[in-house]
Amino acid sequence: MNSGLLPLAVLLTSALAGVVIFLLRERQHRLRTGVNLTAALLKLLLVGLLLNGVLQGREYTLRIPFTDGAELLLRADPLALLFLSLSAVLWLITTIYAIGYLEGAPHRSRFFGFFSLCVSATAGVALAGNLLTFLLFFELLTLTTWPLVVHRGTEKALRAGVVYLAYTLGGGTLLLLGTVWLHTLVGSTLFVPGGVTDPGGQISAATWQAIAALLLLGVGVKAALVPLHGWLPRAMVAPAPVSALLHAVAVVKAGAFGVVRILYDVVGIERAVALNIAPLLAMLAAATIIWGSLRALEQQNLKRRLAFSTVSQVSYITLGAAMAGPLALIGGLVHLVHQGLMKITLFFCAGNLAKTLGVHSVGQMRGVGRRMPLTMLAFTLAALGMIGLPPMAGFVSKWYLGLGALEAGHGGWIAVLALSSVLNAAYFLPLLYSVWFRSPLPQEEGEWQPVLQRGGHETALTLLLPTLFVALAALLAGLFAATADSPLAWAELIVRREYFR
Amino acid sequence: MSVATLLALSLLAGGLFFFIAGTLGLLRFPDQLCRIHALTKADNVGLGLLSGSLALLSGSWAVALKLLLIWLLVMAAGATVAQLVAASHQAGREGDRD
Amino acid sequence: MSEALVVLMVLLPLLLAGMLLLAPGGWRQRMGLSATLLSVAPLPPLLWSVWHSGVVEVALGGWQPPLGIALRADGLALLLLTLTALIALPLGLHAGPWFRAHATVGGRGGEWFWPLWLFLWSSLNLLFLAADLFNAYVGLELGGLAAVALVALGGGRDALQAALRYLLLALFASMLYLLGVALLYGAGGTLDLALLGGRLESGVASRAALVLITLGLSLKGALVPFHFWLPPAHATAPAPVSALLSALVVKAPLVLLLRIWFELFVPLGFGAAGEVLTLLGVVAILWGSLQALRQQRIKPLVAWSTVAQLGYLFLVFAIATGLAWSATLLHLTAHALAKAALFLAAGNIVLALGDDRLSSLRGASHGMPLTFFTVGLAGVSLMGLPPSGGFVAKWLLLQAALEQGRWLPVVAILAGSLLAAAYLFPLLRHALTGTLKPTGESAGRSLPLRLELPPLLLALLALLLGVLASWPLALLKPAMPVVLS
Amino acid sequence: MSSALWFSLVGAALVAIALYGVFAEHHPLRRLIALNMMASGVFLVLIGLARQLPGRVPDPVPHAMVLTGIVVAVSATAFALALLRRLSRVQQEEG
Amino acid sequence: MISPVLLFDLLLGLSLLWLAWRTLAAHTLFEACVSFIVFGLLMALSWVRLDAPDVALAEAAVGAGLTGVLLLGALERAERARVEAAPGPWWRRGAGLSALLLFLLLAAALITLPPRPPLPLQEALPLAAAEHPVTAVLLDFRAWDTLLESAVLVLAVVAAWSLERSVSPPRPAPVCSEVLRSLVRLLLPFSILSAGYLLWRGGHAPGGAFQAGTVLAAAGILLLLSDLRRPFDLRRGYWPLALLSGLLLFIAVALGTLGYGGTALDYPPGGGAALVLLLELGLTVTIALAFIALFSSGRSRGDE
Repeated sequence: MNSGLLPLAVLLTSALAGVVIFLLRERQHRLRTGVNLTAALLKLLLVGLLLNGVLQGREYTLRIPFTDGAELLLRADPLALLFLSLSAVLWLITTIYAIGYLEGAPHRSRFFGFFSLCVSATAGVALAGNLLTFLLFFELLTLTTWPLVVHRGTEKALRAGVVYLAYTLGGGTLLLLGTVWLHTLVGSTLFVPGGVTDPGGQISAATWQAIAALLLLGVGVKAALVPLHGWLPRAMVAPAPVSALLHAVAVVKAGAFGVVRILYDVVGIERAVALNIAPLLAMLAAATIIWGSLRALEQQNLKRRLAFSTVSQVSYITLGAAMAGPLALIGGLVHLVHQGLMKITLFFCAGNLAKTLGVHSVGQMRGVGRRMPLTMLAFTLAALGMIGLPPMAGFVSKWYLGLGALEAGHGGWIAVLALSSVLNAAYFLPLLYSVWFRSPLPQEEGEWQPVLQRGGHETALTLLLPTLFVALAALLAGLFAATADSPLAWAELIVRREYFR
Repeated sequence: MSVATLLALSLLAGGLFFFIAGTLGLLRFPDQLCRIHALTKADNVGLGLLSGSLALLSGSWAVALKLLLIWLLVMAAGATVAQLVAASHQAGREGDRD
Repeated sequence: MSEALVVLMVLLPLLLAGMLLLAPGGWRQRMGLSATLLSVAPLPPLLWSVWHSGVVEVALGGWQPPLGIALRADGLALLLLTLTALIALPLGLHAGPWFRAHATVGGRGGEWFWPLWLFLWSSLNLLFLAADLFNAYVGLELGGLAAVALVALGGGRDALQAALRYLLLALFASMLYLLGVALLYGAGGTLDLALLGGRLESGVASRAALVLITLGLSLKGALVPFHFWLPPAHATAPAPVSALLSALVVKAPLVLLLRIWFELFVPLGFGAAGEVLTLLGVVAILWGSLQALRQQRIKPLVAWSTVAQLGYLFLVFAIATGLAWSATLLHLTAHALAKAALFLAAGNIVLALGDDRLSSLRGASHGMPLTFFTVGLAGVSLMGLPPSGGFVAKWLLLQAALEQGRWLPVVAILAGSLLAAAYLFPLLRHALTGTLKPTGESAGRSLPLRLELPPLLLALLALLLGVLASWPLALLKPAMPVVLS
Repeated sequence: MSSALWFSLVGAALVAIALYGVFAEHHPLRRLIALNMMASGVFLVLIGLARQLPGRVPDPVPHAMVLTGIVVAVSATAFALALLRRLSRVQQEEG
Repeated sequence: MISPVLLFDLLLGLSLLWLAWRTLAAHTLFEACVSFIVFGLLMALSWVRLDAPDVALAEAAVGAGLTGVLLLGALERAERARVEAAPGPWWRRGAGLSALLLFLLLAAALITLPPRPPLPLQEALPLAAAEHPVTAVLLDFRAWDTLLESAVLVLAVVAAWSLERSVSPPRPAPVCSEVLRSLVRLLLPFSILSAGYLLWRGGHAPGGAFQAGTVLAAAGILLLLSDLRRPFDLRRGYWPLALLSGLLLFIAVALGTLGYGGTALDYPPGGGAALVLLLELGLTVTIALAFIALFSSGRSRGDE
């Protein structure tokens, strides 16, 4: 039975940490940081244990009775581990970053409380063994991230919060309807690698399409597919660690992860292709990729540009999954990790710029490389990765996606991938050029803050080190992709073991 | 038809006559005081005759005594109420509340 | 032994109410709480014995029905008795300080709250346990009078006006119900619910009884066309009273209707009439939520939310499956806990701010963080979001509706929870914006912990229900009407 | 057409008239009187049912129900009147 | 040829309906109250016709008498209460239509009522604690109902008391003429005697706690009206205990029998009649005091 307790322990570490932090008073900084970091490290350790346990093929399942007809199921399968390890690692780093970023800000107990609860919800989403558990934690994710979005309490933040709730609760309702409908027809919503078994065959094609549509749209809100992505740019009003969390670690990734789960473990990829659900989804993903990149081009605010870039980047994962080929799926899954690493670096850099120099818009970034070389180095690395240039991680996932497109024989997807890389270049390269090769604007126009010197470093260490660490991780993930314990290897293991034997 | 029932029936008829007279008085008399007057007087006598005839018909002393008791009570209550209504009417007329 | 416990559940509150009345006014407030604690005493052993040895039947006066009156403590009754006790304890903790705080504001209700509340509690317990229809009538009257008196404790002009209208309609509804019972007695020769089942055949008399009893109990249960008395009554009543009314009092007639409907009318073949009730339930969900959206003040908003949430409880009549039945009762329990928490929290807010307009909520959460956290938790359960009890109930209700392919209730349930998010949002959004009012000090005076903890406890119970949903469902399973299982 | 059935029908008619009275009137006192009449109507129906029993002695259970009903009706009426009195005094004070 | 008795019933029924309509359509509130009292008396008459003497007694005393007194007592205040707008014509037509529908439904149900199985009364009555069937049902078979009904009565009093904000003694009666005082002096002993008689008689013939209690209440109210004794406030001193005596006694008996025999209100063999009389006594006191309290509540400070 102890094998069942490990997933629960992973879940509870951050949940209990959240509750404890809620009870701490505002001025107990050291205690709060201590609780935060120990919880993050403990969680990392537990995830490590899970990782090599699953590697050796051990089963980790935990059943909790929900109602007599249905039960909650936590199961650590390789796909879950991919997302779980990403969120555990990035949670630790983002916590360190947030501690530095929110120095002296009000309501930090509340912030870190919801922050930890949000990560435990993400862990729940990853470890969910059936659609009901997935839905439960998916909705919990909404509840725990909404307070973070409106954390500042300004009128703008509240309006963003309203939009965020409207979208996510709407999505949640669609997901609920799809789940209940499936549960009523089949009696259980267990994730089964070839798709839910439908013994009696009572589910007609049309019903399957309706259920798949409901589930995918429900999850699509968080995966920021085109018509449903409206909340993401507006949620930029939240402080930088929250944007990092929302875009790189938790919410958007949960959406993409959900798409993969539903396509492969609920509908089943053969049925999805047969009922042309997958092709439709692929088209929607392609449209999102192009649309996201185009909108990113015209954004002047740095964080909004990164937000739209996330909209398009996440759809790579959806596209990879929807192309229904082993290579494409590997590309999609590994992009889940790589995009996480690269995007979080970009947000950390944006946060540093905003925090230390008060730089928000793209125009103000001229020549900032001289002022903050290390941050800008990380920024450059991540940007190149986003475009997909070797040796960054981005290249690896785009490479596999390209192979997948070839394998599936769709000329169109390759064109989309190429076009999007060009567009990425279009909105990142000018930025890099102006950062390194343009001289900074004269003092009064550029409104740079007076130089915030912290013992000779360009910005606070707690802001700088996390940025460098994730940039390095993105580089290493690209360089050592071929080795045994890289994200790519894990993605291949998932695909070979679970979906395409 | 023994003598007793004959007597009872005649008493009954008398009682009925007085009740009708009282009701006619209630409807015909113009003034409130006259109407109270008619009601209490005629109905009391009517009730007396009625209870007498019923006592005869029932043939048992216990019932007869109870009927007598009822008659006395109604008379007492009727008189008091008539006096109260007249008093409030009188007070009313002086205060022109009507 | 357990027969004695069943009778004690009804008699103990009555006895304690009587004793409280003999105590002088000042003493009542102190003894009130201990009386509430004492009244809960017979529940745990009774729950234990019903959980293990099934239904407990009590033939009062030693006479078996059809002559005597019977009390039946089955799973359904025990769930509701436990729910009443679970709400009574925190409410008792909150009412004391709340009325004392109001005593300074001019109200003198605290002295009379406790006896009236114990009378109400006794009538609720009776209604849940009653197996005799006329006995239920007396219970409805006892409960109705006590509820109206509690509403009138508000003291203001609109509280009294709402109380009077509530009383007149409650009396009218009881008369309709009694007329229905009279017809059933005329046709079946007994007043006992179980015996009536076998003796009735579907004629005009039992059909008329169906119409009358359903009309009467729907009016007392505030189903949509008859809901207009509820918002003014629940909004103007003192906070602990509104919590009681919305959570328990307005539900007791519905539980009685459920029992009569599924033990008597459906076996007679009148199940088809359930479509009307379900349709009205759907209208109730939508109409109640839309009205709640339009409210500018806190308590009317929460009162209209009750009208909407009651709509969920009427969906079962057309679906008529065991799953829908247990889902409805689970929803009843979850809503009771969450709504009681929300009304107590609303009472705290109004007490601290001095006025209950939504616009004056800005920055109010600074003085009372726990109260607004309770509003958040209660909101989660009312919206039916996980991990609350509301979510489990919504899940089961959707499943029951989908099993029969009834799309109208499905859409109503989903729309209802989205609308709930919409009308609860104005309350929630201030829960987290700690920004102070422009004048710098926090909007209202901060509240003592004694006032803030009980609502939080209730909200946590609502969430706990979500996790432990399998217990109440197991308790309900043996009590499911024969026609449904 | 036994007299018991006739009185039951009269009771039914009373209930109908009272229902009209409760909803068509607007003064609470009139509605209260209508409610009391409705109660009498219901009790008439109840006792009418009692008499239809074939046996000589009428069925006592409806009698007991009506007795209880009368006392309950009068207590409710008394409280309603007290409430009305209180309401009109408060209306007068608040002007 | 219609037998005279049936003709009388027909006339009585029609006059009941006509009077009900007149009461509702009365021009002034006073007229409505008075015609309601007359309606109550006619109802009492119809109970006699329906072979229900107990109910006739109760109706005359409680239904017509007491309710009428309460209505007239509240008349002054009620006329001044500001009332919401009168319901519109459509609302009245709807009410009329639904009234008609209800009547048709009821009439159909009553006419087609199937004969019902009789209650097993013959075997149970000899075992009951009282010979008179109605009292047996009220205080033995369905004693639980009566217990709760006394709770309703006490609750009504408590509710009426909870309405008054300030606690001041009831104010002396407005009109106190000597004639009334003399009548009250005459009636008082007589009514106490007849109340006792009614109470005792309840065991084996129509009568019992309700009727006795109401007669006592009437005596009490007359006492209040005639101002023979300075007005007593039922909220003070031992009065609340007396008021609650019926209810508390009933609960005590219920708990006692529960302890003794295991089922509540199951009278021990032989002791039944005594217990019933005890309960009836308690009930009479509670009913009398409750009605007096209900009459005098709200008339405390300068009501008029």
